[in-house]
Amino acid sequence: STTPSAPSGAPPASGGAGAPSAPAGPGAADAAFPRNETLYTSGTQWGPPANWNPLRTWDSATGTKGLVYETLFLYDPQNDTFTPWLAESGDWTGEDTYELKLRQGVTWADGKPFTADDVVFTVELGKMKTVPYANLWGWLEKAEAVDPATVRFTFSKANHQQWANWVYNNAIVPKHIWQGRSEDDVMNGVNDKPVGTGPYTYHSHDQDRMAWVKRDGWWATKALGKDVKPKYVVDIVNSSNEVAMGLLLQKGLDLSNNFLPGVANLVKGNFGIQTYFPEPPYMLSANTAFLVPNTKRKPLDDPAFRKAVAGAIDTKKIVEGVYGNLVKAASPTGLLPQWDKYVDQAVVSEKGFSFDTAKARKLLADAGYKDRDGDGLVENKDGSKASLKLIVPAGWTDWMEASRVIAEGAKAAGIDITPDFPDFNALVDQRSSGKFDLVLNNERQLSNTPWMYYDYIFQLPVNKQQNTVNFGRYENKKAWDLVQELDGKKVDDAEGMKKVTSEIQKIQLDDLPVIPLWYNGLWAQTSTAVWTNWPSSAPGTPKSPPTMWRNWLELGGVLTLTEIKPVGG
Amino acid sequence: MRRYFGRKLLVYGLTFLVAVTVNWMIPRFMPGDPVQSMLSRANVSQPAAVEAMRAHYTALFGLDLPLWQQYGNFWAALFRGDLGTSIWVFPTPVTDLIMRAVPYTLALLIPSILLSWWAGNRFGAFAARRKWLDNTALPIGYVLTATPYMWLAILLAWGLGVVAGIFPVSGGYSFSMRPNWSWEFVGDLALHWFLPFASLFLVAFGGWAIGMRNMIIYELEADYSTYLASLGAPRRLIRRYAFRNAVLPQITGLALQLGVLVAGALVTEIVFSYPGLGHLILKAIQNQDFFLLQGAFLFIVVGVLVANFVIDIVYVLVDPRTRIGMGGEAT
Amino acid sequence: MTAVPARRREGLYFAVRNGKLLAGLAVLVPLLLLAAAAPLLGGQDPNAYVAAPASPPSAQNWFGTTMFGQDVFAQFVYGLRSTFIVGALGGGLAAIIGMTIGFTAGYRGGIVDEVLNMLTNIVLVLPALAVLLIVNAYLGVRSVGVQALFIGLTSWPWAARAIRAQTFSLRSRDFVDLARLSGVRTWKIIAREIAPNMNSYLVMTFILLFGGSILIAASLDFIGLGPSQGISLGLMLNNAARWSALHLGMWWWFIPPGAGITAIVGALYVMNVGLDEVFNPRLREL
Amino acid sequence: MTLSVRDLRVHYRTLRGEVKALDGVSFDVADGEILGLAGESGCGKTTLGKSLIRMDGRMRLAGGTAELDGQELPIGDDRRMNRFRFARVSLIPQYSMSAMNPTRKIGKMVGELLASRGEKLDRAELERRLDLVELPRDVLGRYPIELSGGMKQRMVMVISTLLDPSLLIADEITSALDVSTQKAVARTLVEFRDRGFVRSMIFITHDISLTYQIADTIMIMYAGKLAEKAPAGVIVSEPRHPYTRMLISSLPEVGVRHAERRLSGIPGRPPSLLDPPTGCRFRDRCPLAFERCAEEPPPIEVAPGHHVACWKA
Amino acid sequence: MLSLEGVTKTYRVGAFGTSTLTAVDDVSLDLAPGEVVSLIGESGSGKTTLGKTVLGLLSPTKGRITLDGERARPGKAYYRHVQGVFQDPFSCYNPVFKADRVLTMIRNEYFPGVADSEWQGRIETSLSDVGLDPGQILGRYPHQLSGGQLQRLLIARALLLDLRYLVADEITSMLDASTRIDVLNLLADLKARGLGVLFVTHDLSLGNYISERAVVLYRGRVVESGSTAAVFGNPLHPYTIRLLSSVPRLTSRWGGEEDTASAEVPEPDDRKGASTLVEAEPGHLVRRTGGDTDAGTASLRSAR
Ligand SMILES: Nc1ncnc2c1ncn2[C@@H]1O[C@H](COP(=O)(O)OP(=O)(O)OP(=O)(O)O)[C@@H](O)[C@H]1O
Ligand SMILES: Nc1ncnc2c1ncn2[C@@H]1O[C@H](COP(=O)(O)OP(=O)(O)OP(=O)(O)O)[C@@H](O)[C@H]1O
Ligand SMILES: [Mg+2]
Ligand SMILES: [Mg+2]
Repeated sequence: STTPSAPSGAPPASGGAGAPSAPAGPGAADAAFPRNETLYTSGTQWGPPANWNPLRTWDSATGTKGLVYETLFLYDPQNDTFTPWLAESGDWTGEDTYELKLRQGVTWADGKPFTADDVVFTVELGKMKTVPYANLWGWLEKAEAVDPATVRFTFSKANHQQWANWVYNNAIVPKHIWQGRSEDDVMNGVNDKPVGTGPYTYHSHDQDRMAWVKRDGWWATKALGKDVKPKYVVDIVNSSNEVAMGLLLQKGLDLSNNFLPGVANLVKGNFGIQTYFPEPPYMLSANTAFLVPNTKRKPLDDPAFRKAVAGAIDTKKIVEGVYGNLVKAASPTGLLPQWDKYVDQAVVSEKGFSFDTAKARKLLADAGYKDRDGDGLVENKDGSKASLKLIVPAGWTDWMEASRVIAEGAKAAGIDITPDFPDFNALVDQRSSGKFDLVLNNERQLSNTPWMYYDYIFQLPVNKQQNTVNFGRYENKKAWDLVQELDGKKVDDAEGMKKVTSEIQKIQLDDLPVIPLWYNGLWAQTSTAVWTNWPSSAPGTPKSPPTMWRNWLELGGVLTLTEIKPVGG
Repeated sequence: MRRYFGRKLLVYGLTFLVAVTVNWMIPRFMPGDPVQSMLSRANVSQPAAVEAMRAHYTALFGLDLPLWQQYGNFWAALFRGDLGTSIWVFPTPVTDLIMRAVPYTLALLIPSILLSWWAGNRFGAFAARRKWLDNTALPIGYVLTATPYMWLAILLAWGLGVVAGIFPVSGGYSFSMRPNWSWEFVGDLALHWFLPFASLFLVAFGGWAIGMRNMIIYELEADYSTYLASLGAPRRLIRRYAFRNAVLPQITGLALQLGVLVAGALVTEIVFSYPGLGHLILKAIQNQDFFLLQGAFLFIVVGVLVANFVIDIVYVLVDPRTRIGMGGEAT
Repeated sequence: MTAVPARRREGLYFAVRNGKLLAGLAVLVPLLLLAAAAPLLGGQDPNAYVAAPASPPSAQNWFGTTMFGQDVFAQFVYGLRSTFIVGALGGGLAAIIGMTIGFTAGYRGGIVDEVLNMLTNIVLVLPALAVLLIVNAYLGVRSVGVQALFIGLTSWPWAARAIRAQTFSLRSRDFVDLARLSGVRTWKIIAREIAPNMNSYLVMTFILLFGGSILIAASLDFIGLGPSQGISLGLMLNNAARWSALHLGMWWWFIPPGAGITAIVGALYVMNVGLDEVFNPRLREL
Repeated sequence: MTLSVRDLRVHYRTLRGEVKALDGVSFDVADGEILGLAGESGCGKTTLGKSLIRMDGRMRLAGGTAELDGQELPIGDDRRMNRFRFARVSLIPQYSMSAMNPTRKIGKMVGELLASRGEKLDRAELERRLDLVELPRDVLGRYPIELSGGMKQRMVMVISTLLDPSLLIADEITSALDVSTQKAVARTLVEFRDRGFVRSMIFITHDISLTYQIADTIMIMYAGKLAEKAPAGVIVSEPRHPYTRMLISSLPEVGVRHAERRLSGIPGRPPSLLDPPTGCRFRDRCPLAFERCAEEPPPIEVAPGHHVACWKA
Repeated sequence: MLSLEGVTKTYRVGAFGTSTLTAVDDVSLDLAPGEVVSLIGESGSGKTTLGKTVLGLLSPTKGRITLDGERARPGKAYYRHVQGVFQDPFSCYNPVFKADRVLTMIRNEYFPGVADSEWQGRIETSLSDVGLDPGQILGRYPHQLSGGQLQRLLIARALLLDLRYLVADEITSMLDASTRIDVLNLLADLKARGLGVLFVTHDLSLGNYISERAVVLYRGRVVESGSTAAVFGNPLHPYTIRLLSSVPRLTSRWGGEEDTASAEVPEPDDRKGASTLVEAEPGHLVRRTGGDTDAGTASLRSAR
């Protein structure tokens, strides 16, 4: 038969063929995905799809959160607006209470209605210590379903910024399916029959691909008039960027979210490949790459020295040489362009740094760093050698190249930096235990609030192991207090926020606990062979992020799927 | 005979022991904590949450036990066929991942080994026949064996794949396909299989051809060949005998080359992103998934050992000299 | 009656007339010179960004440039260097281990032989590259030297076997007994009586180990387990593949390194056959 | 006349020039005759044997002819010679131990060898011959490695004579054997001749005493040339060539004791065949040498069937 | 006096050392100075094994070897007095080096202090003792010398030491008839100088030529021993008889079948305790197996 069988929430039983491992889809007829109904993407999934557990945001199959499970809000970083999604609205009804109105008529893929119980259940999962948002319960007192469409949250401390982040970042899971699961199951379960509220459901997977199929009756079609266009989304597991490039050129890939150096040539050439901007930087910015100095080590404990380092780095050379202009040099604050409004330009122009070898030399000399042994490199103030290692994970070639540029610039300014490429494990070890001099890092992504970055830079206390924040072990109580103050600012209080950020930026630029280098791109290259109307900077095109990256669907990635159009369709 | 196999088994057993132990030891004595790097990938913002997860996963992977106990558990699990859980593809069991990759690797290895062995030997024997053939075929053989597997693979991928567009250059089957037993799908599989196969085949082919050519020259100089020639036997018969005898050392050669061929398959798979073990190993390395790396490595070791053992048996079966020597009937 | 002094002279006679040997040298020597002259030809740093990225071969950049604007020719000559170094160190180490074990096992025989044989067999059936992968993957320091060390430690078994067999047959020659009757000590007998008789064989073993090490090193580099500093031919291939040189049509990036490896290893193999013909009267062509 | 060799010259090509291993040798072998070929090492015995059946790659026929049963043997032409091998001229090699394909059962090998020559295997005859050399019949179903050295040698003898050749060449087939086995082998050869498995035979050895036991005629060679050829008894009892004489007198016989009779060898060494001296090649070592010896002495028949190449003979 | 007392040597054989082979079985033998004892036997009878055991190149599985009543310990001291020369002169020289290296080796190990000129003198003496012209020998490669010269050089090498016993293992079998006799004569001359020689051979006529006593070895065991005259003139053991009758001689041709009957040799496997060496005549020992009575011997004797 040629009629595609109705997709169901449950993965179909494997069709006895026993061919390369993947459970075969329903019916023999759809041996191949019809090209014009399928969206091929890549650049998200770094390993074979192994779980569909939305709590495992870092390694669940792409789209588990976003295509299957949905969040309460979407956040649009370009315009700094929250789009109600599963929620219809959310308001602070008091100093410490927040009330959420849920959308009506939303059903889970198995037909059960979505209710306030599901939201409460999901939030309460955080009471399990190993659930990533367990810390929420450090300042949340209780979550209760006032009625099936209303949830009320009572906080012990109103961290507005964090909460705003939470509501668009976490997927709601169905209580009727998840309740009774053990902590181990919740955290480590495969959840191989994901039942969500989103537009897609599981179709099939293999080692090198994840296929989703559109499901009927997605609430947004009726409620918002939005409809995802591709019937199938096949997300190709990255084996290498090279494969992605090959597929893209052969029109086998519609959206590549891989970092494809050299893509500038393809955009300029006649290959039918676009990026968001038709000219440098080609990509939207997604995160900031920082050079993190270990502020507990000599001579990096000296802000003057750190400033000299900052001034010695030829960021432009990295941007052009290593990245072929696919990225942008970062501003001295490191805040992404989307957060420009939180940057106090006055502070920046007064205290900011820029690439200037001579100035770096002068800074060093002024601070008392001299070259005593005549090797062209300065020593510590006590005369001992100041040879610093910059660690970058082995195999991360672009960073390896970048670190060479950094070292080169530093040498020119008289600072002895050698790049070193330990394995990732070893690097993580050194980084978290503070046994390093300099390290490159870009782990914080774009979000609704610059608080995210400041939390990353200034968080206290400094522990024995610094796992995800403040790798440089920078201790400044005042700054951390300011960061916490920022957390308490209302999301819509832009002025209030800016006042705090301006204070923070002063400290930041005086002390340089981290040195922002460049903004990594939101790698996206699109092909118009099958799907058109991709988001771009051109007028009249959608402005949602053209990405399938994990945690980006709720930043508007899912909207992109509703905007694209089949060629000729 | 019993003693012979007893001794072989002892060697294999010891090798296995050594391999397992090395395999178990290295990740545990190397810098870095796999759980920690797994969590650093998880990118969880709150240090407190990270700590909890860390304790949880350390216990989950059994890394909190004393070393001797971990070693014991490792062996016990091994005998249950349990190679642990992958970190990279959490929570898939390592055995699952390997079993999924193995068919692809075998589909490359078995035909390329057997065919290259067969064709290389034939060709080598054929080349040794005439001077001009020898002089043209030999250099080709040498260039082929000297070619790094991945380079030949890259050249083929570039020439036949990217430029000519005849063959796909990556993956096991098209992304538009879904596995089933239709001609279309099988054809697609074959199309993806061909280039990696060809590059493995060609490199190995050159080696066998040269080995055979050198071997057969020795055999043609052997006393029995001279005797036959003196009795006026036609070249054909002499060559046939020489070929048969020259093939025997090539069987042992096969055992010796097995490791190299497997290695060749690994890098070839990487070039073509062919979803076999090599690809898996590369990913395991890139993602610091040492449970997977261990599993894949053990699997290869066991595979090579088993293949070696099979070759040993085959050799005994085909060469009367070993068989009789072992029986002790004659000295 | 085989006589070596005459053989030596004959050896030379045949050596200078042996096409294979000469052809091998004709390929190898220029490459060796290139490698030696790397700093002259390739500038100080092969990884420096010197020109427009991704440009095809030109008068300035004979082999074109990489994606990042590094000179491929400079990388090539420096890569040759590390390739030769890995070959020499890895092959040399393997030869030393192989010789030590082979000589000892072959000469001493008995239980020593049994044990060494067992060891040899164990290392032999271990798939070397897989072991190297494992070890290398966890190795903190990655340099040409460490790489060569591990290659040397795993690739000696066949050499040990071959040398053992040769030693075994030489040991039963009467001149060894005669040396013992002269009160010469064991290691001296091995070094002064047995080894000189295997000179050509040892040279050939070394050549093969040399070539083998280069290939193994290239594979490791290609997987990304190569030296983390500097450049090697395998690393160039790795970079080229990684940065889609294939799809971008940057053939000048991936052809030279592979061709370099093939040329070196091929030349070594061909030389080996040439040497075999020189030293083995049965193979000499008139 | 079975074999008639005239002025045979065979050279080896070497780097330093041509080694004139056979430099004009003429002799005849009659029907039913066993010709013993003896002489010092390097005098060209093996070369002679090889040149009559199969020259190796380095040998070059520099001149001379060989006739077998009145028919010219194309000894310089490897292709054409093939027809004669085995059927007309056959060989028992010195390397009997390794002469059979180690990986083929003997019977099968024999069958294939015969088939390749277009002959049919007469199994009954083969078995009769195996009985004669006291080999069990089941050797045909065995691999060579399963046979002892003596058995292999006998097997090769049977194979080589299977087509009843006119001429059999046996080169040093007994030198590795101890006396009792040597005797058995030598006797078998005579038996083969007596039974007509071979018509005539050239038996090459450096052991004159052994040759004397089975040969009808003995030919002594020296440095690539014939020194003396005569019936066995004559060579031993009345040698005419000084070389033969000295050679025979240097043999310690059983019963001769040093204390009683001190034997002496021939001083000096044979000349190099690369660039042999003109004239009599034994001149330098010969106690009887005189001016004439500077000229090459032609072999002359001093008595019926007794040829000597010496001016003093 | 160099004595062997019940020397036994067992090899492990079979492809994987599965079985053992007794190459030399309970051999006792005395060698006095100035005496040549020939050790006669067919191929594989254990002659070389015995010779090497005496030289300490193999260690006996059982039994012992004494030199002047003291247990022989292979090493410099022992080799100063006991030396060997082997069958294949070409393989005794390392083909890579000049032939006179065998002499240099002696100097390095035994006489490191001796001055050059004195050493030169010693070499010349010992070379002339073996009838070699130093000018023709020194500085040459082995392949440039004849087999006879090489064998003599080896003997000269041994003479550089304080040599008292020499094991000569088939030293003439690779030589031409004419050279062979010269080497034999040399051995005989050395005997006259008080050297004890163990002359290993499979050629009975050679043993007969130079030795006082003969020992016949069969499959590792002594089957007959005694003065040369007695063993060759009046062989008692069937094996000796067969050997003698198989020797090709220039004086007589082999007859018809008459001697094959005597070729029946007791199977070696019957190593019954009853098999012992008995003294048939004074100083003439012969091995008798259990069933081999006097009558048997008599019949054998009459068969001759
Ligand atoms: N392949 C060869 N190349 C060069 N010279 C050779 C070759 N074979 C033999 N000769 C030379 O030819 C001459 C005759 O050799 P041949 O083997 O016929 O002697 P032979 O009488 O059989 O000696 P032997 O008793 O040692 O077997 C010798 O001087 C020998 O050195
Ligand atoms: N290294 C060894 N390993 C095993 N068996 C051996 C070894 N050496 C000799 N033999 C066996 O021991 C027996 C005696 O050998 P040996 O060499 O002493 O005999 P031989 O009398 O010297 O013979 P030949 O006259 O051939 O030199 C033979 O059967 C031989 O095969
Ligand atoms: Mg010969
Ligand atoms: Mg011997």
